[in-house]
Amino acid sequence: MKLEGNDWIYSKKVKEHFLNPKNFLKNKKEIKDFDGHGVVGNMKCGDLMEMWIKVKNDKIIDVKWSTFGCASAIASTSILSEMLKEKGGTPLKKALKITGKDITKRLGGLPAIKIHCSVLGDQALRAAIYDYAQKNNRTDLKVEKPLEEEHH
Amino acid sequence: MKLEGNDWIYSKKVKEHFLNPKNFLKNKKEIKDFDGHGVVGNMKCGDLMEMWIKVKNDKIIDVKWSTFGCASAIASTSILSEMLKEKGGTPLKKALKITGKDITKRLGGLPAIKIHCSVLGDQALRAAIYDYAQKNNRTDLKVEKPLEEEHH
Amino acid sequence: MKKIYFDNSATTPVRKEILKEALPYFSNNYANASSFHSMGLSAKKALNESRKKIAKILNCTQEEIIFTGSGTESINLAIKGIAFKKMLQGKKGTIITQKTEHPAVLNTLAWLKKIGFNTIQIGVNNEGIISLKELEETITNEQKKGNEVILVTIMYSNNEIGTIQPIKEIAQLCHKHHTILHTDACQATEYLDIDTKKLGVDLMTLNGSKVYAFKGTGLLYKKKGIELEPLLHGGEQEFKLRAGTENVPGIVALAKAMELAHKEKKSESKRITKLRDYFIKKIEKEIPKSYLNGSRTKRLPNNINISFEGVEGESILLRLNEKGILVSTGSACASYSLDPSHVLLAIGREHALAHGSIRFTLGKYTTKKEVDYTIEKLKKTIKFLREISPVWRE
Amino acid sequence: MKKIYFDNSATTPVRKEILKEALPYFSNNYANASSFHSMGLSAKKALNESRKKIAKILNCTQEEIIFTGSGTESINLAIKGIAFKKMLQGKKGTIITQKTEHPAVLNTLAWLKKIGFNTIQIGVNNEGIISLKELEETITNEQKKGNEVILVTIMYSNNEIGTIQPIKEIAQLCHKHHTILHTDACQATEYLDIDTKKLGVDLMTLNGSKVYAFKGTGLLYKKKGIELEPLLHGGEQEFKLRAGTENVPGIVALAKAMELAHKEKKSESKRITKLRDYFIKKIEKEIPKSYLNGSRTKRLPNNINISFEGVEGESILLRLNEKGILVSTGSACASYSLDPSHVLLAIGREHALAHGSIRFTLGKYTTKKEVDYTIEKLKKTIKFLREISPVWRE
Ligand SMILES: Cc1ncc(COP(=O)(O)O)c(C=O)c1O
Ligand SMILES: Cc1ncc(COP(=O)(O)O)c(C=O)c1O
Repeated sequence: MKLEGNDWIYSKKVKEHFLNPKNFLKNKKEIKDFDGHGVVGNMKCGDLMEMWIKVKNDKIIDVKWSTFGCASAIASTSILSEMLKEKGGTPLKKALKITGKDITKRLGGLPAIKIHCSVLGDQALRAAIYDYAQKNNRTDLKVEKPLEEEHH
Repeated sequence: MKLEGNDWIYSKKVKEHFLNPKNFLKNKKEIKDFDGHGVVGNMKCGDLMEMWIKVKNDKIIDVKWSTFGCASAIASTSILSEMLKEKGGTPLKKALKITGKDITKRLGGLPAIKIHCSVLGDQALRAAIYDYAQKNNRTDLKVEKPLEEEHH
Repeated sequence: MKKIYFDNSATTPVRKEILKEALPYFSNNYANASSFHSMGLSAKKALNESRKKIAKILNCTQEEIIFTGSGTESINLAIKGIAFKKMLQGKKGTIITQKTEHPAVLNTLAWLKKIGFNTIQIGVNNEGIISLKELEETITNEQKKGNEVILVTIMYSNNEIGTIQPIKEIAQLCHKHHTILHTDACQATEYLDIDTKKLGVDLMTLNGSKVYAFKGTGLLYKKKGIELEPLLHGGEQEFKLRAGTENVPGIVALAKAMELAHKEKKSESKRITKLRDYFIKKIEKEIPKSYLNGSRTKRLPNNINISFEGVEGESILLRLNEKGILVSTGSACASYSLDPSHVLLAIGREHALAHGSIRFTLGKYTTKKEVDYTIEKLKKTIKFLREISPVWRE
Repeated sequence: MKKIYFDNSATTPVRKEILKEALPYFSNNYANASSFHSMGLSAKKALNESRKKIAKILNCTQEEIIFTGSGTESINLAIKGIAFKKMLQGKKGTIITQKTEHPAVLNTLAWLKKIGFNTIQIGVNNEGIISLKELEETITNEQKKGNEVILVTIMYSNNEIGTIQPIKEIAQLCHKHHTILHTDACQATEYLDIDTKKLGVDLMTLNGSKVYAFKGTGLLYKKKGIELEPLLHGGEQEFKLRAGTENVPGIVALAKAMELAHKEKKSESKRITKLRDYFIKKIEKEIPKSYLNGSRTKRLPNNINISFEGVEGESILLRLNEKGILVSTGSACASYSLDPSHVLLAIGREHALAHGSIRFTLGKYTTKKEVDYTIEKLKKTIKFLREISPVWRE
């Protein structure tokens, strides 16, 4: 009964972020400090994500999130928030280019059946940027309106 | 791995007679001393029995046999020969009444699937008595002619 | 880290006494039970004695027991055995079941539907129990339409939520309407009465992997007079109903397991029920918005299935796993599929709660200390996950 | 008394190294391989690693291996899997086999015949080998009649007489005529090349009980692209082709067994072949009118099947048994049925000799000393039984 390496279905990175998620919203009162807000997923599918972004000089400088979902959903939102905040923040245009694939890669991969979960992170981000763009009349950002009921 | 009792498919009695059969024909020359001869079974079915009887004063006083067949076939012929010879021999009329059941009983029973074998013994005996009756014009014995090809 | 195993309904460890009983048949007394030499006969004897022991427990004859390779196989044999028999007579017919059955039943029926049988699933109430009235109406409706009801298959107790069906009454009802009842008793063997005469069932499936015996073993009880087509054709083993070299060690282990279960049933059921009720009470007290799934009374002694509002099952499972606590969930995320438990949906749980369910199945080796430790860790886990959840509003 | 086991083709003892490898999965690492917690994942890992090992040996991908519960089940899955697939498309068709197959093949085909498939058995020569020409004619004849040949199933090597069929050539022939080949390789695993690419087979059955692994285990190799209906419906295990809780210890044991067999194949085959040829030569020299059944060259290294004129097999078997020598026979008397071996009849043996056959199947633990002792006892046994036989005339 040799258990080589870890006996997790997920990568070490996923495990790390799932067990110690970063940047999640601890206090509902913090919301008012943020400039954009997105929600994707639904309870029927078992995944729901909310994301808040703070923008300064066209750069995302802070991120908070809440997630209902499995370990990979939680870890992928957590690592996305870290990605966005590193090196002093992420320009909005660059943030819009982040894909599910990028997140998955940063996580060190995901089991095939779980790939769909990581896709929610970039969608929540896009929804938050859309919200920011709407509020600030930033049609130049060319971000699409998120779908109401997001099935995956 | 407790093996209670013996690990044979057959009774102790069958085992005994099979391993140490009694009264089989050792020497073909002996045949001439006998008064009746019967053969039943066939090679297709895997059982063939030959029996010789010596008759004196309407009594079978000696028996010899040869058998090709499984353990129960050998044991049943052997025990039948013993049955016939005990107490100084068996009157012909009494011998004709011996059934497969009697033999099986004396053997301490047989596995269900094997019962058919023991039936050959009494048939071989009947064939030998028929032969004796034919040779000695003993129609009073009322023994039927054995079937040519005995399938069972 | 020592593991706390709360997944006994998924499978049980092999009990030492059971392994010990079977071990000589691996490498010492290993012959084929169909061989005629002494070692073969000794294997046959072990087989026959196992069958005799089990027959006594099931209160049936030895010829009514068919050893198979799993619960799934027994179920497939029972259902397809009846269906193929009809098919060979040039008939088909209706098979009735209910919504919370194990996939082995549901998918077997789905397949029979593809080849032309009529299949009906009746629903359950919010405890997971079928309505006898609905079952009766379903049977008689079919019969009125001229459709022969060739089989009713209703599980004895559910593997996810532990709900116990009124099998005795169901059997009586089936017989009243001249139809046959198969019951899947895989989860019942350890704790419930499996006397086939008392239950009145015609076919009953059991397996070894849930009763501290071996994986890959099972049996089908088949009442005398019920006729089945074999599923595995070949040699003449198992009264010509199930071909293949007999798995003597597996069968010896199954017999020993059933014997032990039988002997300890009363005391173990009592002990485990008490522990279960303590566990449920504690959770409900310590963790707000936790909802027990299934019935409070018609429930397997060892089953706790509970949904936590605002959190997802796989997350709970994996965080408990980090604390050495092994559980199962009805969440889609932990099923290698994408749908939440069909059982939880059948009892009317909304998707959110179905996704947030955890099953603790207690066993022989469960202690109160383990339960206490688990409650403590569970409390913290739920609290944390609710903190990061967008749907939890205190 | 120490037993001399010459019944390795009926089943083998579990080898110590193999039991050791599997033992931790009984009571320590015992979880259900579909469970999501760490113990479940570790079971899954053991499963996957076993599959990987076997895939390497069979020279195939992991997805091409379906674990089952026996050789019989694999055979039923292969044949009925193909047949039911056709049936669901509203078609039937012809399945071709040959006369010396194991009952698992013959009785599966007999059953499919009952439900409307066309089945054909071609004959064999007196060595037990089929004629490629006859097979080709049979296929093309069917095709000319407009009957689709949906499957050819020919065993790799025979369990009674050890005859090896030219599987590679048979596979080529089947593919030339666009039909599929299944081969029953249960007896071949230990000694012959089972590289699926080299053989070119589409489906191949193996089992554990003949290779020093566990009874109740087996696998089916299924080439990518070949489509089967499952036989056991239920959970989603084994790529949705074979439902039921995975028998992890059994699978681990099977993988270890195949690994050992693979490693030792060359040396063991050589050793056993030598012993076999010595055994045969000795018998033929010491016992007059003894006739080897099967082929002298196209023969499994471990198989000796020989008929003794004038004596019946069960009698030989039981008298050898008394000397601690365990063998098998093609005699009707030792088969729980009443017909002599269909294999011996198929190679043209008359009934008398078919009834008088004894099979010695050598194995891993067979020694020359055992062979010598056996020959001595065999000689005496035959002599004695011939003395009491009415058909023996010296
Ligand atoms: C209720 C029920 N039925 C059937 C089965 C199938 O049994 P097995 O996995 O032995 O095939 C199980 C367990 O998996 C079960 O819990
Ligand atoms: C050639 C052959 N095929 C199939 C089988 C059936 O295998 P099992 O007994 O594992 O079902 C056997 C052994 O019994 C065999 O020798």
